[in-house]
Amino acid sequence: MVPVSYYLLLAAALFALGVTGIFLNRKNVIILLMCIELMLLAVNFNFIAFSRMLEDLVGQVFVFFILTVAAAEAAIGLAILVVLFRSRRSINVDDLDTLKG
Amino acid sequence: MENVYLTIVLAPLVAAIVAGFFGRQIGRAGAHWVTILGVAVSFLLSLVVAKDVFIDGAEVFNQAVYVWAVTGNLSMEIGFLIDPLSAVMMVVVTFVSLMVHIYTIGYMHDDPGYQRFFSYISLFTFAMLMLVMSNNFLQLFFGWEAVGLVSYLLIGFWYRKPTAIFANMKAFIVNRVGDFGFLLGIGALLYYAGSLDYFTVFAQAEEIQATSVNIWGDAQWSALTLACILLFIGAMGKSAQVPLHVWLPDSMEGPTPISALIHAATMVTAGIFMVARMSPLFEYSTAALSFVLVIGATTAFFMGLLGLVQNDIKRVVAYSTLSQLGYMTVALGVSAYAAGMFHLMTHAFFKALLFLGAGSVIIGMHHVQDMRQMGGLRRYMPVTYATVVIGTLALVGFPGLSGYFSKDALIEAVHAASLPGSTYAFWCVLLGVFVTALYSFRLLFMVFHGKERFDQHTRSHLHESPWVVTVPLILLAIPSVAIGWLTIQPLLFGGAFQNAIFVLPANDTLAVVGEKFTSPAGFVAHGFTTPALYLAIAGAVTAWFLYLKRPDIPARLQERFHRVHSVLDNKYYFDAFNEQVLARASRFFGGALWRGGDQGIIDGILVNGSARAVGWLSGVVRRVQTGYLYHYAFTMVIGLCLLLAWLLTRG
Amino acid sequence: MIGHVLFFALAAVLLSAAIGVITSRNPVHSAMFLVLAFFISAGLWLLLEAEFLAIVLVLVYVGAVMVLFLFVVMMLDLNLTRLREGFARYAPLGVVLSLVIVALLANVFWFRAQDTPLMVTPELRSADVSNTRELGSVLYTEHVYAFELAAVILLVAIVAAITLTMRRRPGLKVQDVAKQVAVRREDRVRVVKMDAEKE
Amino acid sequence: MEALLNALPGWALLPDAVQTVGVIVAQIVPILIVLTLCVAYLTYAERKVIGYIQNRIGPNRVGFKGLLQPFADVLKLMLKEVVIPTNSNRFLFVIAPLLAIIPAFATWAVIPFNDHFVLADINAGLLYVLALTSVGVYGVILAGWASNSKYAFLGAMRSAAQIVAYEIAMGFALVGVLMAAGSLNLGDIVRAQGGGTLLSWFWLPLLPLFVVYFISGVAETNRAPFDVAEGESEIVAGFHVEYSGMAFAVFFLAEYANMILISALTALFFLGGWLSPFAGLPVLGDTFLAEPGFFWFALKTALFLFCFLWFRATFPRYRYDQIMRLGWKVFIPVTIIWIFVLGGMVHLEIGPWAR
Repeated sequence: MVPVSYYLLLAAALFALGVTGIFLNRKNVIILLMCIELMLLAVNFNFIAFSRMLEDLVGQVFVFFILTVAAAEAAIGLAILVVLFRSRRSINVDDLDTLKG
Repeated sequence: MENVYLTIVLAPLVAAIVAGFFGRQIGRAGAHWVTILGVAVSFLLSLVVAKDVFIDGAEVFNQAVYVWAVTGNLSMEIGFLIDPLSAVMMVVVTFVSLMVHIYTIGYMHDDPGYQRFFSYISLFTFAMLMLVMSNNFLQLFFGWEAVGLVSYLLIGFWYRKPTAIFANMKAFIVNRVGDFGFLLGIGALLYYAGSLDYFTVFAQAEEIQATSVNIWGDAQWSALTLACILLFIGAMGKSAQVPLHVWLPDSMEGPTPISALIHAATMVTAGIFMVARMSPLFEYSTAALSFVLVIGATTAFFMGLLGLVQNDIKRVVAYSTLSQLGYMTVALGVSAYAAGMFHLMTHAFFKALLFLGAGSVIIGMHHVQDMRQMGGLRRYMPVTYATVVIGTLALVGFPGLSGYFSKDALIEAVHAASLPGSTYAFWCVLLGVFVTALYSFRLLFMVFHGKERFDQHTRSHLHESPWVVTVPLILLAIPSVAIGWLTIQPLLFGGAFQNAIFVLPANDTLAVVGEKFTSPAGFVAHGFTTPALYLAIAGAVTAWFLYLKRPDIPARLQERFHRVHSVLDNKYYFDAFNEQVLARASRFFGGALWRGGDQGIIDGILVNGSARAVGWLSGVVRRVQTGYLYHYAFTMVIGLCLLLAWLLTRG
Repeated sequence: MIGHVLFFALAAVLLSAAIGVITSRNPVHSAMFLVLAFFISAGLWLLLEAEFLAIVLVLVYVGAVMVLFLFVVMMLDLNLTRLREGFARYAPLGVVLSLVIVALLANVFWFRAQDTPLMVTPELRSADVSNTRELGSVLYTEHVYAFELAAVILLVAIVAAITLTMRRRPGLKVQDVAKQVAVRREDRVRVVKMDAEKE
Repeated sequence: MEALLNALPGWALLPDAVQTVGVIVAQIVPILIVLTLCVAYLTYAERKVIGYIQNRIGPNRVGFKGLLQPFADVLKLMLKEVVIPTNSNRFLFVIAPLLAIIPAFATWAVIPFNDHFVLADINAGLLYVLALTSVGVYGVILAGWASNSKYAFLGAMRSAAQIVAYEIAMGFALVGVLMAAGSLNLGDIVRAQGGGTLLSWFWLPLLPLFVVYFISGVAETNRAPFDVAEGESEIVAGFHVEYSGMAFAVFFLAEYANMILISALTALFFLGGWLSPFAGLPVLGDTFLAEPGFFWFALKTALFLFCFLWFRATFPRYRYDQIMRLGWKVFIPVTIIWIFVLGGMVHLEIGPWAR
């Protein structure tokens, strides 16, 4: 077994990779979503590690809810993506600047 | 009895709603039947109530029937106070209203707004009944404003006529001035007494009198005097006392039945009724009574003078009304509330009679109102002529007719008074008798006697009015003759008003009059010993001389005294003053506020300025919003980093 | 010892997989790397004795969410070259930010944490403690409303996703089972009696 | 097994960690071998059974009654060339079959063969089973996509959608089992069914779930009559149309391993696993037949395997939209309703688990 800190550092690195991924793949919405999943995974690592350290199950309960909500988020995000692709024939973020109003 | 009272009030309201909202469905006949039925029910039940109060001597009914809202200690209620005072008013109001309803069938026969008119006058009856039957200031104010509203609607009944619109605006605005005072008065009483209920406030009259307020400077005012004067300002507006009288002559733009009902018999007397109702308050404030007295006397005499130079038949009657309202106010000023109420009642009958008679003449003349185009009408309209003669005699105070009793008792009471200003008032009312007789007979002679000054075409159409017009005239003539004889003793000296009107023994001028009173006949006999009767006769003779014997004299008098005439013709320049000074000042003030305040500050700086500021700011901020998702994401991540850095390096 | 070896091996694979996710040319590869990352994470969570969540992670993410991702990636006709344009343009910024994050967190979790419970290795639990049972007993008692709420969120997500992507194409032959069952012989077959022809 | 290892010379000298791994490997290997043999002979059985159902003999040339036929097939497939299509994604193309077979084999880790023999006796066994079956879909998707072929891709999509759809129904059915047993451990689930006659097994109180589970299992393995993913008349052979030789053999292996797995799981969940059907019966209650054991488990698994073959021989293929309709609109509602019924029964303590 390893100390909790190891897990926390691993999670930090994972989170940082997710952030970098957002910068790298800024045009591809699908990979952006995947990077968000990576960051959420890192967050979950922290919750579980602290839950283990403090012997408090609430952290794991929280992870459970994060998983639930993230699954819902992914489903809706992908649905939006599909609708978007149907109307624009593209998921390139550069083509999606109507938010500018 | 509560249900009876409710029925009295609600029957006209229901009729008004039916006639107003379903007028198209029920048709013209339906509209007048339903409203007449409603008012007739009210009238009959009012008679029942009057019998109950006066003959059976029922207890005073003072009870809330519905609590509208309660805030803190303040309870806002609908309630009825039925005592002799309100009973008299109820009978008068419903009777005159009923007569006017019937009369209207003939007068408004061809008018397209027939149903609307009936709806309005029924609504007016409801409002007036609410006013007189109220047992608290809130409901009083409601009735007060409601009759004002209906008055406004009816003056402008012919809304295509610019003068009518002008007149109703004028009436509305002048009344608002009075109502402002009235509202302040109610507010003051609420502030000092903590209640809106009449009797609760009355019970504290002496305490309020003892409270003093500082309005400006070092002058200390009694709170009660202040409240009473404010209330009386309301009465001045509603009862057209100088200087708030200017709307009443113009209100003659409305249909004649309205002039009779609202602007002669009932609504304008609301102020008189209100002051009588507030007698327990006014009694404690000599200053307020003096104020009332002087205002009333001024109105009584000077407004009568104006009647002398008017040529419009309705305006003559209107100025006569003003003058008579002044008489009533004078009576209030000398604490002869009962005399004021008595004169109110008799005046309601004979003035309604005169107005309806004038209306009958106008119908006959095909809506010509200028007396200079009339003359000798008695041959064509005998019934109208007879009833107008009765009305005129009653008005000038011919012994034995109703007006005689009320006016004479009133003058006697003024004579007995010792308030500041009572001497002035006495001379005003005394000379007013002469003036009254002069203009009344002038009207009579110019319209019904002398040469026929109308053209051939008019003559061919000239005939007596239909029965719906003449019957109310006859029915009004009866009380004009007899009501004074019948009721003077109980009302003035028999103490019928005993529990409704409160008079301090020191102020009780009527008691002085009553010492000499034995019977109505005796009162008539007594009249021959007073100057009033002879002044009236002198007025009548002068009128005969000037307008029948030597019709050329008035014109020459007018030339000789053209200054005086122009002062009178311009109604003492009240209107000119109002328009040139008050209205212009208001317009200037409003214009200044509009340009400087509204356009400059609010629109220019606050509204457009803030919009410009937002526009400029958003122009700057818009550059941030690129629409590219990743820019937002980047911003979020960078923000997260900064937040994290701050959080972790802080401690 | 074994714990350390396992942890570092898994962590190395996890970070490699994460790098794979963010740098792959093909989104399908990214998705597969992400699947791998999830698997490894599940393993690491097992090391943390969070069995339930580890298995649920595989079940939900690998079994459902990533399949969804793969579906979408595969079915959309993507222009990959355009999506890759300017790949490295913001990379320096991203790397710097990541390094800042890592540095900040390392400062807290490592250099400042030397004598805190963070550096203590947790004790192993006894084998008969069921993580699933414990979690359940907390989830259905203390957090039952949040649990219900999560269920509602999922339901809403289902409805939303279906409404968004559903389209009715015209001319689609849809089977109506109720109608098929309700059909009667008379609707389909007409028995005609004909007399035999005589010569 | 451990005793066998201990007999090896020098075993005790190895480090503890290596010993532990060694014990585990020593248990995995026989299971895998037996399983592979089973798969091989399942193909033989399939051909024989269908042959007999279709009134013919089936394989009978290689060996006694054709018993060596599977080995001949394996040999043939191993010697065939593995063709990798151009423009295919080479790496994914190769690992796809592995992704298909790994879950099929890995699931066996938690399957108890009898009361005491199970490779990994973990508490969350049921969840583990669910997780691994849900991973099986990757092989199919990746194979279809990596082949760079329209038919393969279409087949993969069909198959994946079907697997995902039926997985939900299976999951719900397993929730019912979990509620009835009160445990996620597969051994405990079987033990929860014991103690009575065969009427106390879960097949009776969970009858709808039993039916749904098994049919979903058939659909999950893409077997007839749910085999539209490889419907020859429409999309040739589905997702593995581009695979040949050993790569194809692995897919084949995975499919049959999955069949065996589903049969075994159905036997565990609903037919009492290793429990004897004669236990508690008055007549045979005291003979060896009433004893629980691996024998019964194998027999029940074989029963369900026979059903697989039987279905294939007798049912026509479903149309695709009907398959989806059955999964989403029939099975899932049925399971949800039965879970509610079950909740009521558990709450009111009706049924065999009430004790």
